[in-house]
Amino acid sequence: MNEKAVAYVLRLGDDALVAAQRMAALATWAPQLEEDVALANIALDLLGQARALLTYAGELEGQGRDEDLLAYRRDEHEFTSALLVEQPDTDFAATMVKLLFFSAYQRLLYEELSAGDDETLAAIAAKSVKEVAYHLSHACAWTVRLGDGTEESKRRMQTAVDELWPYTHELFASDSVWRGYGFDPAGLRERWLGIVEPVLAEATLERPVDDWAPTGGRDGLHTEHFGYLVGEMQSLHRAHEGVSW
Amino acid sequence: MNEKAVAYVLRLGDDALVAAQRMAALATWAPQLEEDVALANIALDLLGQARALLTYAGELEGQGRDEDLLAYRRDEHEFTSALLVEQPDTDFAATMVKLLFFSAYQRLLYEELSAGDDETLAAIAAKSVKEVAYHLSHACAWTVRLGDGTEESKRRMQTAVDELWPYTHELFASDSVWRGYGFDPAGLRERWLGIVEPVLAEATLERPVDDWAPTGGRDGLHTEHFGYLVGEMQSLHRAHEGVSW
Amino acid sequence: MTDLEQHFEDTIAADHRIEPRDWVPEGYRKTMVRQIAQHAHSEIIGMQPEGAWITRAPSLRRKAILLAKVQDEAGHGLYLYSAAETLGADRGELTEMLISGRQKYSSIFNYPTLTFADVGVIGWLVDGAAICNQVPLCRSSFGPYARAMIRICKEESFHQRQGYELLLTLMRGTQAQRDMVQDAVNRWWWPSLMMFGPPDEASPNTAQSMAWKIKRHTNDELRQRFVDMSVPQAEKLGVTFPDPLLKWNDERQHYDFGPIDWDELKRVISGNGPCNEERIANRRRAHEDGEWVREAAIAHAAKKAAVV
Amino acid sequence: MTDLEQHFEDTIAADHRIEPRDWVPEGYRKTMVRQIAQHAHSEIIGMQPEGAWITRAPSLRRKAILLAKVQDEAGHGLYLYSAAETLGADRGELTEMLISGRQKYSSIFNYPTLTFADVGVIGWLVDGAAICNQVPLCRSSFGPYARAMIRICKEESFHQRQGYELLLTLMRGTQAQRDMVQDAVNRWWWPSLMMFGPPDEASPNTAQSMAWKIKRHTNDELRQRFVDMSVPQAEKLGVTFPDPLLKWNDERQHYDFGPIDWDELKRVISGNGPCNEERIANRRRAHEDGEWVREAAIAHAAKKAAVV
Repeated sequence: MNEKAVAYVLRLGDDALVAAQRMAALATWAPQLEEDVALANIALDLLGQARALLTYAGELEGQGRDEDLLAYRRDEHEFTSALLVEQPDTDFAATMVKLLFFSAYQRLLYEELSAGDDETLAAIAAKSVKEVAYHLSHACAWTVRLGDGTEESKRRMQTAVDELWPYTHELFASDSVWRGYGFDPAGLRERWLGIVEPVLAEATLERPVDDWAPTGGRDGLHTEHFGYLVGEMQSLHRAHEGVSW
Repeated sequence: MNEKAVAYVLRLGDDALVAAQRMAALATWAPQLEEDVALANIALDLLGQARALLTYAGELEGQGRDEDLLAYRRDEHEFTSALLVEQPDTDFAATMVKLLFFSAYQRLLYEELSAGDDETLAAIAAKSVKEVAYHLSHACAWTVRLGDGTEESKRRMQTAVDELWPYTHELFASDSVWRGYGFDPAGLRERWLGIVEPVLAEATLERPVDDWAPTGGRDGLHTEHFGYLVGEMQSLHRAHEGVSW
Repeated sequence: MTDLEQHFEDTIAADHRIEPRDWVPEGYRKTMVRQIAQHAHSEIIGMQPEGAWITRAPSLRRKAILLAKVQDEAGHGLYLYSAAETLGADRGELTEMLISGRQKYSSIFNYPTLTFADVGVIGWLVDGAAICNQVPLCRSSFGPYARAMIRICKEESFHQRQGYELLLTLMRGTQAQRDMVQDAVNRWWWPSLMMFGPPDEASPNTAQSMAWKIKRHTNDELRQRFVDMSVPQAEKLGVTFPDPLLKWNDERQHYDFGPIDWDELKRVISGNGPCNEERIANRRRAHEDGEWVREAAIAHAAKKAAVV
Repeated sequence: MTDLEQHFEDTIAADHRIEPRDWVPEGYRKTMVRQIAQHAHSEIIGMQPEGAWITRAPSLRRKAILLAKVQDEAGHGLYLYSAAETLGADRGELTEMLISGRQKYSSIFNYPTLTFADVGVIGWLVDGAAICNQVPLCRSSFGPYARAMIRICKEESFHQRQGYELLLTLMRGTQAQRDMVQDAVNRWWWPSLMMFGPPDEASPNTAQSMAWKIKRHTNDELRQRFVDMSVPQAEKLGVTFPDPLLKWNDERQHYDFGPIDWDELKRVISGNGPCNEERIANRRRAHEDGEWVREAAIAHAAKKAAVV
């Protein structure tokens, strides 16, 4: 078993899973029906990525864990998703800013991985990069629309940008797992800024200063929100031991 | 095993448990510090009642289930609490109206049970009746204060009364379990109205007409809120099989 | 009869479709708008009972299936509101009618989804009943509605098969899972039968609707078809329906079934179902929470238009 | 020096207590109010990290213990605000200072409680550190504060024993439970050491506070006492502290320990701890949600007074 490969792929899978779980929870809550369809679509894409990645991580691990054992039978501290994706959707602004930051990251990382040596991972990444390109363009459009909309929408967007910005640093924090397999996202920060900064500028939003940079997610140390997310996600599965659904 | 006794005591225990779980979730959210202390106190009383009652139900059952197995290892449809106690605390008005309705019911029922033939149950009831008398007087005081306070508080209280009133009918709906053991609360409705109606009147609140009367809780058919409540309550316990805490 | 009226009558008589550009009698327009709007509302409200299980779905595959289904329902709502708009209705006004309780939606969605088996039973019975109702509507005299129904029915059939497949899986599982299915069937059977509406003798508008070819079968005909279709499916699944009077009538070549509690239907329709208030309140809250977003989108579009 | 000043100085010198009716220098009053208010705020904010586990406590006994503890903290907040009020402070204003971020609370509560073991470790280490800090405050020169501290210390000791007992139970449990404890200890050890405040050389107010006898020991003295007390407890428990430099110094008759990351403390105090925003936002929301209740209570009381 290539432990570093497992850890690497799990991070990608957990990111997608947690982002999907958050987005899926918004079903029926979008500000308009078209957006209900769009958000569900994005959640489905992310869920599909999570399933492919977790399945592959389980295969690499070779301990017989499939996507469901990995999603439903790990404890909170075993999930290595970034803190960004578990942040709550306090309003539609938070949802869109999170999607902007995360999909820009995913797009760059998947692009690199689609050209990588690991063929399975490359195939998953190649399929996913198209999906996240759509997520990104959707998030960009809303960011501009809401940043440069009304006074209230601008205020909400700026608040979301300010609150979520600190969590973006972790996406690019290198460590032995990132360096040990695939492509190290540490090198993507500049290109990521190259995507995000112009969107914020067009949206007449201020790009926050780089200051506080909380980490921990990659080592299983999450925020207090995460326990509730995992608890809810796993509640029914855990209530019935070893059955099929 | 006296099945009817088990079912009877479980209902009482589940009522107290679910009410305690709801009330305990409000810790740190009360409108003033004194009320944080009071609500925690009430939640502790209810939790104590639940523990005594569930322990006793487990003993009557004789299958080795203790308070924790009954609280943490049953599925939603096995809980026989009334629908009233699982209703969400949408605001402080809902909390107080729920407490008014429920504690008046508990007070009357515990009073009867404290004079009953089952000595264990009588002892639990005798201890509890003093506690719920305090809960009731607390709820009465707030009901009057908020019903006859500001326009907004009156509106909120009347909304809570209107929304929760239908669920009070179930408390007095007789069936074979209630008739089969202890004291049948069906006979308490008039006395319950004798407590509640004057409080509503003093609070300048309208007593709703008797119309819709949802039931189901006593047979394990709950509202959609209940799954979340049970899922959250059991999440940590279920994540670790057969360990001590 | 004017030329316009004559053209309308001829179109109906020839089984051709009425299109948005065609003149229609005011009664036809009103009936059609109401029917389509109620159908759209039902799709939107119908997202809630199942949507509540998305975050808790017990496998990732089931989560994906459920999410896709709820997404389809949003899509159905969209087509249907669009179809209503071709008759001059305004989507904002229809939404207002929904969240103020002035327009109804299918009262089946006022029942709670208590376990994950409910998701399967809704697919099987509720979508099944919807399909019985809707297949004839693919031949509705109003073109946009008929075309929307063709697409919707195709997707609903898919949902129904998925629901039934979930139930088959659960019935092959543990006793707890089988109990869950039977319990869900017990709760959803009678409400499903009520989905076809009041009995024919208490359904005064049916005649006009059938004359206009916006309805092709009576409520009781459709209900009987649904019962006849469902009983063998239940047998295959290994569940029973909670009706002691349900049995094959060799003479009628149909299943007989017990009397429906029409008082319950009335009670639920008039607002006293288990979840009426919640469903509407959730919808209202989502609408209100989204207000600043919709306003900002309009403001932004106006700015862009001004620049150009 | 005026008579009033002389009386104040004499009271302090004689180790007697200052009471609310006594004249005090403005500096003493201000320092005391700030100290008591920050302590009260810490109790209130401190309800949150543990309070979050009440609904998920894994046994009913632990649920009751935790709920009682959180209740005690609300009670402590109450006494302390009352003590501050005897110095002319207004509780409403103090609350305003807290939720606007102008007054601080113990920065330990800006760390998250990630597992149920955190509940035990908070009891053991955080309450333990609080007790080290607070026992000398039972002899504070300000009477109402000293008396509040006596009661609070008694309850805190009880909480500490309960926390330690929870950890003993977990350490006797499964490997997963033991890992949970060690992980929690790893996360809480350094923040607990920071609870004693900056090192003495960077603590300019200590001298005045000690002269006024509202502080009895320096930060570093108390920190050392806490370390010396905790190491044997950790050994008994079977956990280690995440400090490779921690070891007994026979000469000093104390444990040596590694350097503290004072930058982290500054960062967390200045607002960039993991949970600062959330803690304040939750408090603010609770306060705002309760506004209509407090207003109504006042309005009702006014009506009653008018009638009499």
